[in-house]
Amino acid sequence: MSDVVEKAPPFAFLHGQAVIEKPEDLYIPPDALEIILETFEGPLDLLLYLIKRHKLDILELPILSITQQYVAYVELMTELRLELAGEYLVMAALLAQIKSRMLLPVHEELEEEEDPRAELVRRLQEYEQYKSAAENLDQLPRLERDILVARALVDESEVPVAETPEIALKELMLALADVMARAKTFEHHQITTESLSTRERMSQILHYLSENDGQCPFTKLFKIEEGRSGVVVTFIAMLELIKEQLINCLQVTPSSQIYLSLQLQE
Amino acid sequence: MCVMRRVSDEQLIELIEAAIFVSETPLSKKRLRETVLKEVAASGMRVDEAIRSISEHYQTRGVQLVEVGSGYRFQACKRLTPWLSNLWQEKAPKYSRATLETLALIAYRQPITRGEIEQVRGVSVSSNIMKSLQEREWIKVVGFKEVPGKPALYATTNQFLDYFSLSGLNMLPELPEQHEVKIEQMLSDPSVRESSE
Amino acid sequence: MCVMRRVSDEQLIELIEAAIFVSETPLSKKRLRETVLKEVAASGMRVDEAIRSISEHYQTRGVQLVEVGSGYRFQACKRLTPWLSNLWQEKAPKYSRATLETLALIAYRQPITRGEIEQVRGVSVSSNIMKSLQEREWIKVVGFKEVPGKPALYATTNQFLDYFSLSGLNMLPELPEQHEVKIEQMLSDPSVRESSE
Repeated sequence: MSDVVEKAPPFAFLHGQAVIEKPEDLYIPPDALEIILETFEGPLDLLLYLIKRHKLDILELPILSITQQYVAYVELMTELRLELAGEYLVMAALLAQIKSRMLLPVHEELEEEEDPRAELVRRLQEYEQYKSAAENLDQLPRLERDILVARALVDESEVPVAETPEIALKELMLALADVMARAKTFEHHQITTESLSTRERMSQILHYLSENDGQCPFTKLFKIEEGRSGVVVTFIAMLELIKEQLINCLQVTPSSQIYLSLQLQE
Repeated sequence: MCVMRRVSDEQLIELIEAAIFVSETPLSKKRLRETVLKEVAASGMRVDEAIRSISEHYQTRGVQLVEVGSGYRFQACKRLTPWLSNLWQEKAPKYSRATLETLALIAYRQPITRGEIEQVRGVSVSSNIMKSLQEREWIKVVGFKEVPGKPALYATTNQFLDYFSLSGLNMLPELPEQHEVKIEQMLSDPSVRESSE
Repeated sequence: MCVMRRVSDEQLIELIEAAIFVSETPLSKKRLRETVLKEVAASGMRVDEAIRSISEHYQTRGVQLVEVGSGYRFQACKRLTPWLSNLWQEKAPKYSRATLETLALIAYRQPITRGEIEQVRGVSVSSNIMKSLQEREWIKVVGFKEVPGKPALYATTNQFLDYFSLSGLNMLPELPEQHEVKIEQMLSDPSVRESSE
């Protein structure tokens, strides 16, 4: 094939020099934070985000710059030790491959060949379609949240007691055996000292927030003296807290200060 | 053989109204006939007419008759929900994007295999999501695809429609349109290509 | 301080009617004031008047407003009960696998939180399952765990033992040892998340 591929093999980006500036101790690029907080639903989601952020149309798919940014974010996610699905790396390889094909001079005889981006563009469009379908679904009025069912009762004294299902003790044992058989697949969740310190940090953040009227600027929670690993632990603790809906993350405008606040209790 | 009872229109309305109110799940006309109206002489037309009359009566009340996937139920008028929700302390569950996207794909593309869902989303779908959706009874296996491995085909259920207050799948919001422009045309336009850096 | 909303008599009637219909337990005037009418300007006399008007309206319908010990509720007219009871005479459903697994975990690992059950099962446990086991009086809340969120701790009841003819929990069939070790391991995993209910 071409020597372009040899010069820039796809994974060189991941272990080679950084494409964007890596976060220096306390510094995490604001929009990197923003997008990581959004937690991507996969490589297509991340690509869509990058395209939208540059106010581009999917059909324009600027493969060179998008590839660079994609790889940079994948690297950042690795750096922050966010669980990275293998699909992200497959996509990085695919992008590099498309890029190398784009760089080839267009030969006369290749005229008939499809644009190397076509398949990816098609997938992006399809994913975007269902992504917004999911958003629409979330907007539909639904039980528990928007709709309350109206019920009336019957006078208990006159209604035969509803039959209740019968079960045997043996069934209970079998059910437990089923759970345990399935539980085997979860065995890779190992106890690590790291997750312990993350949970400890989570408590510290909650404590700090409650002592400070329930909110504070994002940067306040990092301690310079803890260095890089301290920053990572704090950051992951924040992500966990947001995921568990214990705190909120607010940013009024794209480049303004980010605030964290305690989730208001009912 | 049981003797069918004749009832007046008013009695029929009373009975159907009460039945819908006391039923634990939405009540279909079929179930209505098989249970409450088992011994009542009432044509399908009279039942329809009674339901229409009930629906009309509640137009001006605090609760309304609606038809959802598995039948009829009464529910509070939507505009009252903000006040009424004070009766509950728990917050309604939120669903993750992964769950919603999986559910959307099953709703719009059913019957669909897990592999096909993963193909569109570009990531693997966790077993937890599929299991939770099945335990909520929003989706179920409706068959197996005739390809190697015979993967299960999933579809949505009536309970899914009930939860989202839809009377049928055709009431789902329309799927957003894909760009009409021919991808090939756009892409083969040399001006779109970037210059190498 | 919140601003009290003024509502018309019709709106008040709508709101109170819907509140009584959607409430899971009979609704007292006190609870009505503290929840649904929290931000509504309405004197006790107006509330009484609204309730009287609702009660009157339903005199001729299939359901009626009744006052019981703990408040107001709607119930089907007594004379309709013989027909309506047909709704409950269908065959008893079977418990789902999810319900059995949840019950088994509570029986063997009590006291246990819902989050811990979810941790071992690897999937979320629906509120319905917990509710149906509680309604059957097989499980009950025995306390709250001293961790963030203070999740409820569940245990089995005497009714549970009675049903299975067990004289005590120690009469439950013994668990294979490796299973016991594994459950312990999973529960001591610090990444156990207590889901808020």
